Amino acid sequence: MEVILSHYYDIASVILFGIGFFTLLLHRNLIKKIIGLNIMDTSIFLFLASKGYIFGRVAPIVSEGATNAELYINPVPSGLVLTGIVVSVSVSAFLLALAQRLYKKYKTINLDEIIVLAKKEEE
Amino acid sequence: MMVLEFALITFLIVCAVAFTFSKRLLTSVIIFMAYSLIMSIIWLIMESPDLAITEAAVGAGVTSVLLFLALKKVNALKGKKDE
Amino acid sequence: MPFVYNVPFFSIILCMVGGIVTPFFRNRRLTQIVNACLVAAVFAMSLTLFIILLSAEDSFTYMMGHFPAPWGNELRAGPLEALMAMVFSAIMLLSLVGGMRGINDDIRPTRIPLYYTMMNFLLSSMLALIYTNDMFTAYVFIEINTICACSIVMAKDSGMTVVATIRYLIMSLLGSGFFLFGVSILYTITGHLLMSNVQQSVIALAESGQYTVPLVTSLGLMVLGLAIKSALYPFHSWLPNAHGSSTTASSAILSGLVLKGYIILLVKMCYRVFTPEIMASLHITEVMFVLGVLGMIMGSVKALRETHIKRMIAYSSVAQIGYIFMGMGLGTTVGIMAACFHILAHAFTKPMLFLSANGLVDVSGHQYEMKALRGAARRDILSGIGFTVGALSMIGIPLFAGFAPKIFLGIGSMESNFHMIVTFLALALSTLLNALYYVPAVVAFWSKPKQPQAQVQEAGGAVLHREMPKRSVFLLSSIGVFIVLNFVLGIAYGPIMQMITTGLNLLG
Amino acid sequence: MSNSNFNQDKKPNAHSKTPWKAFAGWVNGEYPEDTFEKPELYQVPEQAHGAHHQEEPEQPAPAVPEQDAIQAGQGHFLLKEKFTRFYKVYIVLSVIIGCCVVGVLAFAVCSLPPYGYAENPVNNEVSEKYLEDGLADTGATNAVAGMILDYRAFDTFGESTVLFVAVAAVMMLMKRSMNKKDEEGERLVAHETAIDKKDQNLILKYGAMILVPFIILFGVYVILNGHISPGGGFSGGAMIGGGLMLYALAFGHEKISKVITYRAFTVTTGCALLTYAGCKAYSFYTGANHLGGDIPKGIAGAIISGGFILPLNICVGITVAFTMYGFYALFSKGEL
Repeated sequence: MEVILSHYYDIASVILFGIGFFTLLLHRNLIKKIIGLNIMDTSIFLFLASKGYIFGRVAPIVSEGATNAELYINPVPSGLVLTGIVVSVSVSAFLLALAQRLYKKYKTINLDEIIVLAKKEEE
Repeated sequence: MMVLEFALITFLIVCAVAFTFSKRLLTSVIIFMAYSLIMSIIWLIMESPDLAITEAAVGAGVTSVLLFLALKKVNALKGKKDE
Repeated sequence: MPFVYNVPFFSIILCMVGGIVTPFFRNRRLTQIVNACLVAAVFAMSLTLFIILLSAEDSFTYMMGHFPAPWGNELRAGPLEALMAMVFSAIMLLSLVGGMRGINDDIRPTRIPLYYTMMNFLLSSMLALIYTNDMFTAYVFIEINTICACSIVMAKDSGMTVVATIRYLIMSLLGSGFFLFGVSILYTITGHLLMSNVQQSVIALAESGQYTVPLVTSLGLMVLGLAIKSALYPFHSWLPNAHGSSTTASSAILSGLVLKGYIILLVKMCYRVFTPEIMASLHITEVMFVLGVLGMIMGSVKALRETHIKRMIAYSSVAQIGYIFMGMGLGTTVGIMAACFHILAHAFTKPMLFLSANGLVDVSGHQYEMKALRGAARRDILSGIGFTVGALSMIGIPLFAGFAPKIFLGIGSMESNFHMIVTFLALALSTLLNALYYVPAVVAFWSKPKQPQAQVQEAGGAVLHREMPKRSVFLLSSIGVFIVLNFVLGIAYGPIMQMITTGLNLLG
Repeated sequence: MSNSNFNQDKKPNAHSKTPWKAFAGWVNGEYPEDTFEKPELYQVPEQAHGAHHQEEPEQPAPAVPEQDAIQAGQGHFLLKEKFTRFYKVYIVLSVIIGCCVVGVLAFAVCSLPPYGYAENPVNNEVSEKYLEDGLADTGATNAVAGMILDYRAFDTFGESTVLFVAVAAVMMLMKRSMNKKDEEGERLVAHETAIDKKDQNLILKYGAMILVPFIILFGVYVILNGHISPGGGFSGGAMIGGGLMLYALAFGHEKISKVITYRAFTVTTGCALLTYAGCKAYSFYTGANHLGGDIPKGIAGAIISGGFILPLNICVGITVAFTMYGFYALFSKGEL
């Protein structure tokens, strides 16, 4: 119990990671897979961002004369997550474009059907 | 504060589970928007305003618009069920 | 600081600028020339750096910005990195030149500038993966690498390639997700992202026994992510389609280079973040060894059952990746040296196989099935020779590039009895299986077309002779260079091994 | 496929309402049965839908030629014939693997340092230096902006490149070719344009008219203040991109695509990235070779301060805004 209380963000992000992971593996619908991937990514960002927080400190907007590190939270995870968010949005745009392209060709967004149709087409 | 955080985390997980079980793609995308907004509030609580702004603009804004456009292109906006 | 130390930075930024500028061009020819010049320039710079570093037995870190070690980004270069950068740019140049006709035929003209953009970014990201000294930079460039690799698969716009691309992309993103999670956990317990600082913390943690579980998990996640991306056996399902259906230059580069970029990052992590001893004490090497052995055998078994020539070569890549992971899994320096040598050998052989397969397919009416390719080598002799050399090298015949790594794998496994027995059995079995699918293919290519098939041939033959494409000078010359390089690697393995040893010693 | 199997299993025994199923039903907008007076009236179409579940959802006429619909049906058929057993194995395997991964992860994160303590290994000399010397080193009040655009600028450059690469990849995929006539696509676009013209969506238009200037203005504000307040190039750029999207949605593409043509798009994005690369190359080169090359930091807290951070934020903002709009345009009509 104590462990859960001191690690609640970690556990939440692992649960979200699991949900995203299962969606990615088990759903055959491409759009769902893509949203699942996004959830997986955001869960990792939640995990990483929670590492920067320190109780009772404020956002790292350093005002003049108060450059004491004791006052602010850790800025590093925020910066890393910022990078990650942009990476994740560009990747999902690419995936969505691929899904649309496949729909245009095969009229379905179920990955299994698409694979079967593509194999049939090749023969 | 901790109660609020727990409530938000619960909501986050509920959103994720609801997304997995939703049969309409449109519902899934709207749930995903809600998920992103909750995430941005959580980051605000964690004192990372940069992240909160970015997630609200990118996650709930741009990604969702792109998802809606994709749904329109794959004809998933009409009808009752998609899968 | 000597001026030559700027080479890693220059080569990365040059490729990136090239990638940004390329979409401006409207002329296809100009794009190709500019791209070839860029890659050649990177090759020349890396060669210079390599010679200087090797002769001085020197390595250095390069500050990206005004801030030293734990605060800013850093690049790091030593002889091994310079060697890899040199080989990568050389192979990219040869594959692009050799596959040029394929690119012009398969890809729509409006897409070609974008294709070369992707190639530039691909090279820059691989160089960044080779040179980086920072875990998070590695993650960002892994993502660039993923997107570029997927784009060059889908450049040839058929249904199969788009399907292959989306499967490849989903698996790769799963891999990068794992990698990022691993990096996050590692950052949480060490507080650093720069490899050298992380290493200090990791050694301290391993000594004090603190945070062992997170340490194992993060290492496992990172290895898992990179293994998915480099198609280690149980995670290989995306590879055959992606490599088998794309255009020749893409297949060559994907098989020869992209898979290796991740493995080099893994080798670098193995030395610069964790030490080999810590890797062994956390039992990650055992897993890599087992999966590597499985991959060696299963990849070959799958390739045996394949009749589509490009997919057969792609499955053979799975087996070769198994060799590399097995070498790393041995946990000895010799094993890792053999793995590095096998990276080179495979990088020199696999693009050649793809290019010559393309040459053979071109003279057989664009058919990929083995039956249709019977006698193809007689119609295009140099491609036939290229395929034969590549096949012999993959089997591991002496004098060819693939021979030396097997010897060294054997030597590397001698430290423990269990490893030795398994390695020797696996090597023997894998060689046998390789021979079982490569030798019949080579024999079929060189034998005369069968008499009963004459009618078929005649029907197709009329088309064949009419459409017999002009021999592409580019294709021939690049296959020729590959053959020569293969022999160089196979005969002069002693000095090359020496170079790798120097590089690995300096890496630690 | 797997999911539809699960759903079918669930359908018949929907009467036994566990909270879980009630929740799943609520997500999908199914009403609890007892609220209806005549359940069978509602049940019948529901079951019929469940049975014909595998049919394609209703398609608008121009999008689907008949042949393709048949083809899609065949896909279902083949799938059933060949792959059922394989997918059962696949599902079981992936559930096992997934459970293992999640379990190991949960176990591992529980032994990490606890949340929110200053003694954690994360809060070491690195973050201290960013906070204490950040103002003097970079001139940026916002320590995050100073960190990502000055200390760790190489990562951020890579990140902008990811956006550019992604938009290039989408362009490669979606851009309709000039030579080969893409009749279906053109017909679709023409169809949509006709709908847009006919459809006088007044609320959207007036709403957009009021909102778009403010959205874009706020985006510009966020970009320009990126070094002294939260935000920066990425968030501001995404906002401007969102504003452009809203404008294009409300007023159609014609007006906006006169300004943002393909050429203008590539040149602007490319030039912004090249400026970025130039600035960063200068500072990397001078930094690594110890050539000095400091540029004045200005007064902390003023708009013109922070050395390269302001121009870099502007470059990033332009790239992101154009990229986001580019995704939108390529998605909705296949060209810029």
